[in-house]
Amino acid sequence: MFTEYSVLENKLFQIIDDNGKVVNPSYMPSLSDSEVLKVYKQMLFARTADLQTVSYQRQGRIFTYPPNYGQEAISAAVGLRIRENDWLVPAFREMGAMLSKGVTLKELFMYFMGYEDGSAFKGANRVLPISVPIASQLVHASGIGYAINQTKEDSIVYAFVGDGGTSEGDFHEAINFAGVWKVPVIFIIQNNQYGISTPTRMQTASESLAIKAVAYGVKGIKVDGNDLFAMIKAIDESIEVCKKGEGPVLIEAITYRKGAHTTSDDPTKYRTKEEEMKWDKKDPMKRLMAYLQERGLWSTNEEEAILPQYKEEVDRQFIEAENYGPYPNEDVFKYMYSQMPDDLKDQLNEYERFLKWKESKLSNKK
Amino acid sequence: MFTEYSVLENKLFQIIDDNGKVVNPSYMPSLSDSEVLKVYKQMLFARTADLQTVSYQRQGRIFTYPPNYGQEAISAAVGLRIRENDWLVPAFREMGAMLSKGVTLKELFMYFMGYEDGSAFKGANRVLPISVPIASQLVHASGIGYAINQTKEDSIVYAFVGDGGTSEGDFHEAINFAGVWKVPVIFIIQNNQYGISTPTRMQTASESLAIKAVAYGVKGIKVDGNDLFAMIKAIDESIEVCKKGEGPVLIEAITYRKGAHTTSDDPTKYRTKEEEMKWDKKDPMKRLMAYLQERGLWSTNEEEAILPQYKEEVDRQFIEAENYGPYPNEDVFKYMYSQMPDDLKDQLNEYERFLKWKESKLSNKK
Amino acid sequence: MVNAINDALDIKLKEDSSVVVYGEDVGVEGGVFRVTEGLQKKYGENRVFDSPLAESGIVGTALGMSIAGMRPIVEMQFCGFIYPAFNQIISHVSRMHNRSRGKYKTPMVIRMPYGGGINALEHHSESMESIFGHIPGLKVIVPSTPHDAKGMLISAIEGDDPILFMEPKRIYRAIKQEVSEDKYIIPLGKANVLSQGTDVTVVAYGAMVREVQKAMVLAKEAGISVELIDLRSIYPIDKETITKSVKKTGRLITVTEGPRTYGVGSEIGQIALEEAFLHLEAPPARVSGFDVIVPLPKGEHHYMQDSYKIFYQIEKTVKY
Amino acid sequence: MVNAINDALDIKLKEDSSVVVYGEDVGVEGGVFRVTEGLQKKYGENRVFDSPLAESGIVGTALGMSIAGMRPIVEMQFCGFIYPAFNQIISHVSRMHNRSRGKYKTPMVIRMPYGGGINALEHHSESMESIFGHIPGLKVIVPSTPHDAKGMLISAIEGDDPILFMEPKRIYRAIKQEVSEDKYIIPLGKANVLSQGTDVTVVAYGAMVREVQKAMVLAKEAGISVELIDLRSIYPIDKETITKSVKKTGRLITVTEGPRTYGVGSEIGQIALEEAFLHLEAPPARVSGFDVIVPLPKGEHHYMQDSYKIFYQIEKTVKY
Ligand SMILES: Cc1ncc(C[n+]2csc(CCOP(=O)(O)OP(=O)(O)O)c2C)c(N)n1
Ligand SMILES: Cc1ncc(C[n+]2csc(CCOP(=O)(O)OP(=O)(O)O)c2C)c(N)n1
Ligand SMILES: [Mg+2]
Ligand SMILES: [Mg+2]
Repeated sequence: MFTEYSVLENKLFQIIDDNGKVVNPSYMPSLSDSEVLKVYKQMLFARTADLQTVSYQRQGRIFTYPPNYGQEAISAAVGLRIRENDWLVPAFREMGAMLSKGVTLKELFMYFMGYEDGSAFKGANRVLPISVPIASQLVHASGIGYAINQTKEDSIVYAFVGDGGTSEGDFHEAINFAGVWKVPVIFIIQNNQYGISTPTRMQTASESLAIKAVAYGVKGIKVDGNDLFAMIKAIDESIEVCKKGEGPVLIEAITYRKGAHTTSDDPTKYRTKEEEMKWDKKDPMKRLMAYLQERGLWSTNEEEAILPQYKEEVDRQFIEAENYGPYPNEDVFKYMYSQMPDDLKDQLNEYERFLKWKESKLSNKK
Repeated sequence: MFTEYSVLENKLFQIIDDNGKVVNPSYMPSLSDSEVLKVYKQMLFARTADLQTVSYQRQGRIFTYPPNYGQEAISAAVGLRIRENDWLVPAFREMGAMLSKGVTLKELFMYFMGYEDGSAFKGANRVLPISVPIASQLVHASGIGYAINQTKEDSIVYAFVGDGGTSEGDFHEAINFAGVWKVPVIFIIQNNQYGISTPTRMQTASESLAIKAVAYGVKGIKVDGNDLFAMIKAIDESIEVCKKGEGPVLIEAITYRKGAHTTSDDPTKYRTKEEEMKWDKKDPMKRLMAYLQERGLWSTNEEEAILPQYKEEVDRQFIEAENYGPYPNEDVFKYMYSQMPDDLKDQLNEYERFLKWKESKLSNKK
Repeated sequence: MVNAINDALDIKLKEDSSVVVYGEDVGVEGGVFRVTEGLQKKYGENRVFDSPLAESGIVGTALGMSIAGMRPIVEMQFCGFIYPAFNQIISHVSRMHNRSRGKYKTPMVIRMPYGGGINALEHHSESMESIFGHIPGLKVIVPSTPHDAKGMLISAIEGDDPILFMEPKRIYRAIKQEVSEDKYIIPLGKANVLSQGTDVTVVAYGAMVREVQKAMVLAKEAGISVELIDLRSIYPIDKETITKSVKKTGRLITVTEGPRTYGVGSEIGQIALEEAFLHLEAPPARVSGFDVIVPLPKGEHHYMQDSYKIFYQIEKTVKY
Repeated sequence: MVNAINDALDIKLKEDSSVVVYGEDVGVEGGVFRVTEGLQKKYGENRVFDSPLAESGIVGTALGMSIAGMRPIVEMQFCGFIYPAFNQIISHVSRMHNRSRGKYKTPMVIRMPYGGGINALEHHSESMESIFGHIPGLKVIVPSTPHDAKGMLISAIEGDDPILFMEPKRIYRAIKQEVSEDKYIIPLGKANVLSQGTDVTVVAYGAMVREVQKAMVLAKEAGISVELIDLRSIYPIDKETITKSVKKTGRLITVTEGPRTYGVGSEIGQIALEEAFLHLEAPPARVSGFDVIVPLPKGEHHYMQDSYKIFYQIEKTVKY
């Protein structure tokens, strides 16, 4: 795959076309029908949650949220392959992958509602919290990779970044370190065509983002990120590279952010209806649905039957998050260090004295 | 040249061989014999100054100094082509290029002795001061390039960095911006095989440093940096690219730091005699000397005759620098802002009161 | 305040062809807070433009432009994202003038929204101005009203020094104020005495000024007369105005959003000490953030300074 | 001090296989100050190694390693070169523990030589510790003797928090002191009262401690009794020790190398104010660098704190 789809030739690795037809059968990963269906359902669940979150936000029940809408195949492919012992280093638009790793929707909701507790990921192993400063998380992935090599564990790191993130110095340093150290990290660029309002062509003059792999002497591939099968295959081959100790791989997954950047963004300012329609045809779920329907594995009826359950489950977790309760005073201080320094104890005490005073003040007023 | 010596094929662009024989005549830049001789003499002067500076340092007459020994052809080629209106953005190992731009040896000596006044470059236009934080200066070059495009001036920026510097995030950001903006900047990597003790292969797993050009969609070339003619030709073609508005060029100049990293470094800790001998054969001045001798343009006798003058001139400027005199109190404060804030005036006054007190204290003691 | 800043940029873009405005999403989109809205249309893509997503690149190229004679104004999308550019700022922006012994003037403005109180995610609510105030060679400016924002920004653009212009995003649209359409200038480095008072001097800036004003209502009820100083400039500090006031009131409180230790409050307190020790009737006090990371929105109220926290300290200081 | 630090690294590398040491030129070369000399030979290239020249990469990968259970110790070649890593430090190193609500412990030590007085070029002489002290989530430590350096570094490596370990390079080899070959620990966060005195408390750390000791000779001649406190920890600050001393002497001077405004001195002064106001007989004073860029060697003597500058202030404070 890496040779045939050399980044130097800027070829796009694809397995199904926009109509869900298998056009590149020799690369089709071997998946049972039920596996494919399972992944489809995960994508459906993620999309349901995603759309619903946007509507919660419109209702003012959640703060900012970065929609995943249209990018589900990338997270789903990672979600399928990532194991308990593997690491996930997300940016902030990888809901599906995080759910597969054991993060709950409730936790994600809590995070976007403004509880740090939503980043504790109590039931999930080896997932880092969402990383806001663009591209900075990639360097952590390289460090985790070093630790894996050191302990000779069977483990792989999946690290995410956006197209905009490839402009940051940390993108360069992370992959360069990973290349020198030959660490088992799969770097995945979700090239959704924009960094907020800035189109990818204004980020870089390079032919593709995948070709940047050459600058680090690592393998790279440009994949149709809306093609679940191509994504899975690209990951499978990347895993092989990592396992052979040949070091990291850079995957550029071509996709499109169908929604807004975040819920406070208005994409009509910087992109056209035509463009959106063009990409709508490449929607990863539509394509997968066509594939499934063709094989009689799934139908609109079945989908309509299952959706209410999904919606309910999303709602249930959302409401749990909403009812999480107040934010204790001491939580502001408690996690700053492994043990609270005296000065922070003093600040907490002083704060509590203030709260008492305020309470008495306010009750006197009444 | 850029096609024939494609960075993807990792070919080295060379015009003369180690014995000064022209092996690639079709690329030979058109230079008159006297021009070549003039450049040789500049290199000789630079080398004389360089070696003498090391010995001043041994005598304790100057602080740290990063020798240029063995890398003279690169600076000389730039020095030949750079015009009054062009910008020079140095790292710290480009003495020859700085001298060509009108910086004086005396100023450089002053700088390394510890006077900021040595960075004022009174008689030189458009040279930035030495930049110590590795690779950070490259970003300034891209910005200057933007200003050139904006004013449509006929000007080119020459920006330097070392092999080690290519690992820094700023290397990435600088060339990436330059590529997007299509600015007239020639980025020159002096790949002298080491960043202090760290060999280039530990900086990156990429095939070459020149190939990193691909990551930014800009032209690149790997040049024998100890081959004056190849360097000149590479620069000439790069100038053409810039003038056509096709944007920046990345030149990797392969060379060897024959001296220590700085005068406080001991290279025997990290490199072998054999390696040093191997590179000694590729010394840029030996090769050029052979070329000149072959043509009867220069001889050892002539060289011996001229060297004492050069040494004397170096000495003269060194002694002038040594006698530059005391560092006025107010110079500590004067240049911090375009106008001195009140608080700095107070600090200066307080300092002068202290000095008076100290003086009287010390004279009382006597 | 958003309009006032836009206005200042507009005036300088029109007046001076060496001015350019760039940063992440400032062009087509007009910035995530719409501060640069409409400017690209008016002045074209060479003067107002989107840059690649790389702060070190943005700030470093701006320095290069300024060396080459331009007056760049760059935006950091949020103050929390200025740190990739930190090396450029501390190693070059603040130093090039001194390093070159004045040969290169480096006029440039780094604008950025800062501060909390907008229910934002991590890295969107910090106030780390004291870090920048500690860097020799920088000027650090914070407006507290639309009027000030416009006049101070024009000053900043016209000055020959590199300037960090920190915009309290919490009050981007919160304060309604008529702002003159004409060009006017507010000199940098001068504090502004907003209300005269006799019992205690309160120093604040940015969004905290409004919180102090609210606290002053409570103080007034309690019969306490507050002198409010809008610091306006984090560096250089207008010692004279502070000292004069503290000598009069004998008491000082500094209200800031950032973490307490090594924050702005300790510097202002120290100035009062050095300049007015014998006039002090109570220890200069700080109302500030805790030494913690600003909590996410559900916990942010614990962290923020509001009128009650400020009044609590006013009472304590006056009763000392 | 160089040997003491090497010794601490040696002990921990031997004891704990999760410890690795890396950075620019720390392997084969043993670091530009030879602090890590011999360690690569002893522990191999997987445990002690040279990294690419990229500080953000170095610090960020160290954080990754610590998340994955290791205890990395990285070197910044000079404190002046830590800034490319600033975003990693302020956005992640100091935050990962809090962000993950304690799920990820992030034990890691960032070592670096800092401070002036060695006739070095630009960026090799700075003391910007207050910037790091202002970042919530970090601990910032400075030893002043070989003995302290060893015990504090071992503590730092064994602790579960990320730590900036700043080594005063001016006294790397200047202080001769017998250091025990055994492993011992000095708890972090406790200041050290080096000399008891009655007239004035002087707080210093790192290379400044020695300068104060020299000034104390002059003070003694003048009949002034100085209590000297080695702060040791820039954050957290040992308020108790400082307060106790200031209550006794009634006077305080802080001696630091960094720029004055928003420096360590103002925080220590503020602490004295808040905790011991009624005991103060003179305003807490600062002997510090000016608010300028450290001059190159020919001008550095103007900037540096020496025994005379310190004694000058001692006299002024005591006579106040
Ligand atoms: C260092 C940094 N700078 C700026 C921002 C503000 N910001 C948040 S998302 C974003 C665009 C990211 O684009 P991309 O990497 O393509 O990811 P996408 O949002 O498209 O998934 C920006 C500029 C940030 N979070 N971090
Ligand atoms: C940001 C930064 N980190 C570290 C250093 C310390 N340092 C000075 S020179 C050098 C090696 C530079 O290597 P290279 O880029 O190859 O240039 P060369 O010295 O070989 O010319 C290092 C690490 C520095 N000056 N700046
Ligand atoms: Mg994107
Ligand atoms: Mg080198």
